[in-house]
Amino acid sequence: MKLELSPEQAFFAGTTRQFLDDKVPTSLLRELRNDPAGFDREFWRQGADLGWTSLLVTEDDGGGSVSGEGVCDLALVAFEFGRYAAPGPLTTANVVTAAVARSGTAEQKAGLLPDLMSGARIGSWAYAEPRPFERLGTVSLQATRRDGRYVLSGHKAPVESAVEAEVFLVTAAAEAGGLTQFVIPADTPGVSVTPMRTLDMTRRYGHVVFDEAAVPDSAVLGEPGAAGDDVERQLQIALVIQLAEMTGAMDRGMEITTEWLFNRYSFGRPLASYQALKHRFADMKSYLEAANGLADAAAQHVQDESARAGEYVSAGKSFLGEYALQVLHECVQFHGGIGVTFEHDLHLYLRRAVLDAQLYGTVADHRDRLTSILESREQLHV
Amino acid sequence: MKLELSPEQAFFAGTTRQFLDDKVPTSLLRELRNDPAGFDREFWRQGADLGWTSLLVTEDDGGGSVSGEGVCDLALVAFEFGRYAAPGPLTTANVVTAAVARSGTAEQKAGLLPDLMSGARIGSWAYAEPRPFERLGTVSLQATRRDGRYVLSGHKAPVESAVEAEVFLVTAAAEAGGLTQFVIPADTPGVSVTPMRTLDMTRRYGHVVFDEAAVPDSAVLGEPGAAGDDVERQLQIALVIQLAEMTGAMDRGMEITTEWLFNRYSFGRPLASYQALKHRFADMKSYLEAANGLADAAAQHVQDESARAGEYVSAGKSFLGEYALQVLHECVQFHGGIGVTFEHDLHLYLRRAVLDAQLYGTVADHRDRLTSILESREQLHV
Amino acid sequence: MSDLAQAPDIEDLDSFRYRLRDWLKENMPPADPRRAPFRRMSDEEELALVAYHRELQRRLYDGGFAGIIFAKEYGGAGLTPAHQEVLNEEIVGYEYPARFQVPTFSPCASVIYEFGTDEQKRRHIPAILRGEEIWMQFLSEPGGGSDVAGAQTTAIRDGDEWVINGSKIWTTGAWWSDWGLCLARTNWDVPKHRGLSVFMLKIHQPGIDVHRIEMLNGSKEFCQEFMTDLRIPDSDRIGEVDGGWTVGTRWMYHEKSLGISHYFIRPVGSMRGANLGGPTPLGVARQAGRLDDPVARQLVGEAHTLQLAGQEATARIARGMASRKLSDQAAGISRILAGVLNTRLATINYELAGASAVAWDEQDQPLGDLGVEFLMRQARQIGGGTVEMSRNGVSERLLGMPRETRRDNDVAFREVPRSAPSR
Amino acid sequence: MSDLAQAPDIEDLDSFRYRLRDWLKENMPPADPRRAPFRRMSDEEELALVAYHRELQRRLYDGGFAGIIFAKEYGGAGLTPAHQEVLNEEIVGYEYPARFQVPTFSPCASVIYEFGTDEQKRRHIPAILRGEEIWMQFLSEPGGGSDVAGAQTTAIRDGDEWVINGSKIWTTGAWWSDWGLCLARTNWDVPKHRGLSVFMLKIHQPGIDVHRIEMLNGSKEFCQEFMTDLRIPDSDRIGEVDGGWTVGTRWMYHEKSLGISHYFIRPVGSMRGANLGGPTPLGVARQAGRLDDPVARQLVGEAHTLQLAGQEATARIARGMASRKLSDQAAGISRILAGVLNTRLATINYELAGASAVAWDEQDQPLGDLGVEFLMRQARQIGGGTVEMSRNGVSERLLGMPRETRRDNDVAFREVPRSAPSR
Repeated sequence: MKLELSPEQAFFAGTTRQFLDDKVPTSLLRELRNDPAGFDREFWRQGADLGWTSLLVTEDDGGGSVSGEGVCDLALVAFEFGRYAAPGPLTTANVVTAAVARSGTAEQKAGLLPDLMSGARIGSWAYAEPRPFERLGTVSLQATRRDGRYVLSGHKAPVESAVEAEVFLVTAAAEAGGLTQFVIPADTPGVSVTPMRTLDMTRRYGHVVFDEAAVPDSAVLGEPGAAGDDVERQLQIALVIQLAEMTGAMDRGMEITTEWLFNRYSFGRPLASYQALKHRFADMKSYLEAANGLADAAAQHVQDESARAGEYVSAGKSFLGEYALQVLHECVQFHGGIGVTFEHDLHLYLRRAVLDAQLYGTVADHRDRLTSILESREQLHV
Repeated sequence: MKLELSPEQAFFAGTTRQFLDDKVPTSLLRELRNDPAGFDREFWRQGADLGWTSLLVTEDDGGGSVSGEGVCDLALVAFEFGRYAAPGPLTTANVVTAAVARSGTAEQKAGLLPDLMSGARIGSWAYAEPRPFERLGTVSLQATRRDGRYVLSGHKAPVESAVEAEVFLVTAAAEAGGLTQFVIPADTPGVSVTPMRTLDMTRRYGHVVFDEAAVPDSAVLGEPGAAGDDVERQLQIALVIQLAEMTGAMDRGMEITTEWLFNRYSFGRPLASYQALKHRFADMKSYLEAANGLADAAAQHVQDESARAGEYVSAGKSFLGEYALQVLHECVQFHGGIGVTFEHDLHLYLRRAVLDAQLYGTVADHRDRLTSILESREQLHV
Repeated sequence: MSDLAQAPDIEDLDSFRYRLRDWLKENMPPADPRRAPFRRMSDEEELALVAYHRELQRRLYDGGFAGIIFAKEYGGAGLTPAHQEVLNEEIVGYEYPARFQVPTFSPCASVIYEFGTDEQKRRHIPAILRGEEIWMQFLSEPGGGSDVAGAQTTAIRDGDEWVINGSKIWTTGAWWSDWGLCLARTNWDVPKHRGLSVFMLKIHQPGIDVHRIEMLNGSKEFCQEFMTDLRIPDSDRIGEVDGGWTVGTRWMYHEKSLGISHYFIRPVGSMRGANLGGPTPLGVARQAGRLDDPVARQLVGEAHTLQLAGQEATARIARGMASRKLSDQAAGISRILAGVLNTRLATINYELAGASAVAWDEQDQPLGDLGVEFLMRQARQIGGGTVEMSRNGVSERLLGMPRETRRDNDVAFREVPRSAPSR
Repeated sequence: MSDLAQAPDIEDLDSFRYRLRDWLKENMPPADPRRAPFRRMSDEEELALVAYHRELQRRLYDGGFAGIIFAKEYGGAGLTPAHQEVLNEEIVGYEYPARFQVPTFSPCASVIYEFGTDEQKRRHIPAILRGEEIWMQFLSEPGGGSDVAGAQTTAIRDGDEWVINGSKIWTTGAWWSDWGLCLARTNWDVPKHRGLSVFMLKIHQPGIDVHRIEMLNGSKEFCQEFMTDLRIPDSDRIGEVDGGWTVGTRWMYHEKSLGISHYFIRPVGSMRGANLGGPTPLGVARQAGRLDDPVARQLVGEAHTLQLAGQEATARIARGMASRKLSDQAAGISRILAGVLNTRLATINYELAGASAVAWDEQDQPLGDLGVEFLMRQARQIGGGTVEMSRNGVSERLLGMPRETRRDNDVAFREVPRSAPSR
């Protein structure tokens, strides 16, 4: 998280922190593990009231950021989500809301934004696809034109909160190439959801099958066949949230472990006095600072819609997907046996970081993507 | 190196060690860096007298092992070569000698083995090829049948001691598929050698161009088009030598560093008393033991021509190519600035290990090859 | 000891081998290849398995093949380590009572065998060999970490009895076990190693509350025991009063030497560190549909490399220790490698599984399991003594580097700082 | 201090910026893009470059832009850190005297500026600002490792002079430099930090022998100096006799704070850890013909990740230190990351280069260079203070963990163990 926040941002982050502190103690997270939704709708609506779902929507459309930089503000919320391993579809809901706000028609905005921002309805992005189309950016779900409507056929998984969601933003391959996106009700005939299993305590995912699901033209979001830029933007927003969340999870894990190292004695000395642990902890602290630096820089580039936004989110994912997990595993190691029990809190943050690491592109996906980005940039400069 | 040697093996290894101790002090290695051959022929002949080049040849053919297990005996020599970063074409000379002994006609054996074993002539294996054919196992050099002879066209690099060698063992692609090998004089018309640069102090490499070099049928080693098994065997022997040599280099690096850690004081305490270093050193010691275990097991499997020989040499290379370098770099780190000076000995062993790591297949090559081996073994068992 | 194999009154190895081979064929069921070593079981399945293994142990006993190196007077076979090696070879391919070789036979039975009185040995060793007594180590304590000699569980003498209060943790399956070997503090006014004693205690009795610990992967194999005014007779004390660390030192030796011990059945090829017991990385890559992905192939090759490295290192160290070329402290190397390499293997499996490691369809449960095992990966560097303790041991005791400063050696245990001063 | 920028007698930043911008355009040559920061040079090339940079420094001085925050009475511009930041921004794209910003301006000139007498400052600061004096740190000693306060170079008082004997090492380019700032022991009978003094000495004079050290990659940038009965006047002592560690503490501070210092020119984007200064991993992959190899693409992506991570971490820490949100000790984090990440980058380049990293045709020299740099990779974790010292600093001074036991604090330096007892 940024070292310097404006007073408004500090207040906003503090409010979210206080709210999460009150509403989602770790004992509740443990209870929620068997909850089908993983979060309480009223909790989500209250979070929405704090602004969690309207930061990327302009004031004209009924939203509003705290600092004038909604993506950076959202990253503050995501950081706290990581620190609390908080429930709720922060990522996917914001992606859908931002997408509608960015490319929706006046009618779409009017019909969707109020409910999405208030939390009355939850939108989820149906983007990733199951094997063999699991590599980042692969879209095989087909949108075929038939009888004046679009017919959607294919699979999307994992889709966050797919069972809970009332609205899906579907990214599909257009017949003539390119991508087309649709915003559709989750109960559209031909669309069915099977819950998946997950290692997170509170996030839930579903496998959504589109079996010749027919949708009207009014469901198209943006230009048919030309949604590539929108999809990239959505991906960047999702990644900014992931990066901040993983950084928050690291931060909290380090905090718990710092306390442990100082208070815990072995052979009459605090663990914090053992040089082997001190040195490893110094490295962990260094990685945490790098994570903060990268996550903040990525948020800023995405906020600015800079030419390097795609590069930064991928570098961030490539870094955090490796180092956040390494640092959190080290935190576990420093705790010994107690660190791998269900009763201890550490795994809550580890789960969240591991979850984020594998979704919206794995580390390997993003390293390959980074190389492509570098190649295309070089071609520009030649 | 094996923990238990027979008295004969112990004596043999001791003789080689004493010889290297006398003949190749590190001061000499430094002088040899500008020597075009990198080693002295007389030194090599004396080493040959100790048995370095005849261990893989049967007594009937004038050779002889120490223990009845020539590959294991050779690994003992290679281990000492690593410990002394010794000069001389141990790998390539043994590969050629063993290949001729294994598949040569009576005439080829009679014509070549005595000189190869005595060191009077040096044989080198022209196997690896330069980009874009650098991946392990790629053979693009063509052997074409023309006018009752074979015509060789293509590139081989790096070829060890290519300038010094009097004899080349050339691995070529046969016209009808498969591999054909040739043993030819280095001065065969159409064969030219350009010296390459290298980071080792004493090993030298050359780029050998075969420009329609015509060779007689009598130069064919083994069955034309059916040399695949011979080539695999040669590769395995080369790798056994590399593994033992890298293990020896690690062993010596650790030895130097152990002494340093005990004798060197910082803030009034020996470096060996700092837990951060102790822990890293314990890991290094563990990797050294694993390296010894893998290198020995690989030698035994190759000695036994076991079905798992290919698997073991590749696993050994995949392990040592990563961990030998990591351990030696840690040795450097523990030394601080002095460890990266030319004057210090550590880099001599590091150079040797780094050289071995990249030749006869990189770590990446061998990991891929291991996967193929596992796949084909699984198919056998299904 | 191996000379004994040549002694006239001891059966020669070949004869033993053939007799055993025939007996196994007749009496022991072939190994079930579907039985994954670390498969998650329901409580009912686990209890059934334990009962089955008690029965297998009883068969071995009845056949004269239980406790190969234990003396005949205590129900053993009275043979040599070499005979145990033969059994370890011949039993490959058969079911055997794997569930309680460790810690029942070692460290527990071996400690009783070394330090117990004749009466104590007659009471427990034959019962153990018949499969009637399954033992646990009451050793680690909550808050004790790696410092087992810092036990705070306290035993106070009351006539012919001892009254024990305290808590032990990380006992595997105490809920279905019978007896515990317990290290307790009998004197707080002397330095820590000089105030300990060792006791044998029945686990299921008033005064002991057994609590099952849930691990983050859902496993409940470990237990914690709370002892409250537990009374046991002085006749269940092993070794001298306050001399428990003499026992404890050997106890620790047995625990670290499981890889070369002859007190129990260790089928050839089953050594610690040899493999994860889970799916092969090649199998994972196939299930994840990534066998054609060069990046995945690198991971598969690396994983196989590490498996062979762990296996060959462990074998080398076991050979070296057995032949005395390596000191017993070399066991720490195997432990470090098992921890470090298996941690990396768990990571590779997680990477191969991709998104299915974190959110999966029902039919991809094996990939999802890999995600959960990744969460648990550090258990490989914690369980059975942390790698950090092994790194201390290897650097200090094997390589002779100066020992860490300890603040607990020369003061009464009562005075040793045990947590941060309250602020 | 930044308030000064508003003071009436100090030029405002915008005015300064435009005046500087115009002046640079007129007077300084544009940066040569082919000039790789770490390119190997012949001695002749190096001497020519140093002469060129002395000339560039003189131009800055003549233009009134040398020593921005040094007082006017010592030849400086008498401006503020904010003005230096402006210069750091505006000078991007121009040649500048990069060769001796560090250590001449900091730590050397900044130490002289803080601790020198008026006379000492008048003698050296203007000469430094004119490019006439290039300074080196005579700090590290052979055998001294990370413990600079353990200096054994000895200065003995002889009337108005000091007689210096000993050896210093790791001075960059002492063979073409003019002066050295030297930490020496003036008292062996007090604890180590209380018997040091600091001296200024001309490098090229009788009594000093400068020896160039060959690194394993062939570089001879570092030197070692042997001082034998070197006599210097007491007027060249900086700070109190035996009070050298007071000076030394600030000296170390300046050395660790190079990333945020305003004593010298640090063009924006040139921060330590930002990049290797060598070929990009993408370029290496292309030269090695491996851009289509998915395994190589992973390495390229990883390398770029680490470069950005180092860059953003360094920038964050510099911002945090400048705004006092982070303590000065956070500089250790940048140093750890620069070491660890650059080591990995060197490894990636080596892996991308494949066999050509170890045996190469002449036209593949760039790939061969990567092999040699791989041999040198630990230099990134050693030079400028080892990462181990930074890990101590970060854990102890930034995070407040207990300090390592030292055996040299409370005894006469003479009594401190300096090597293993002879056997």
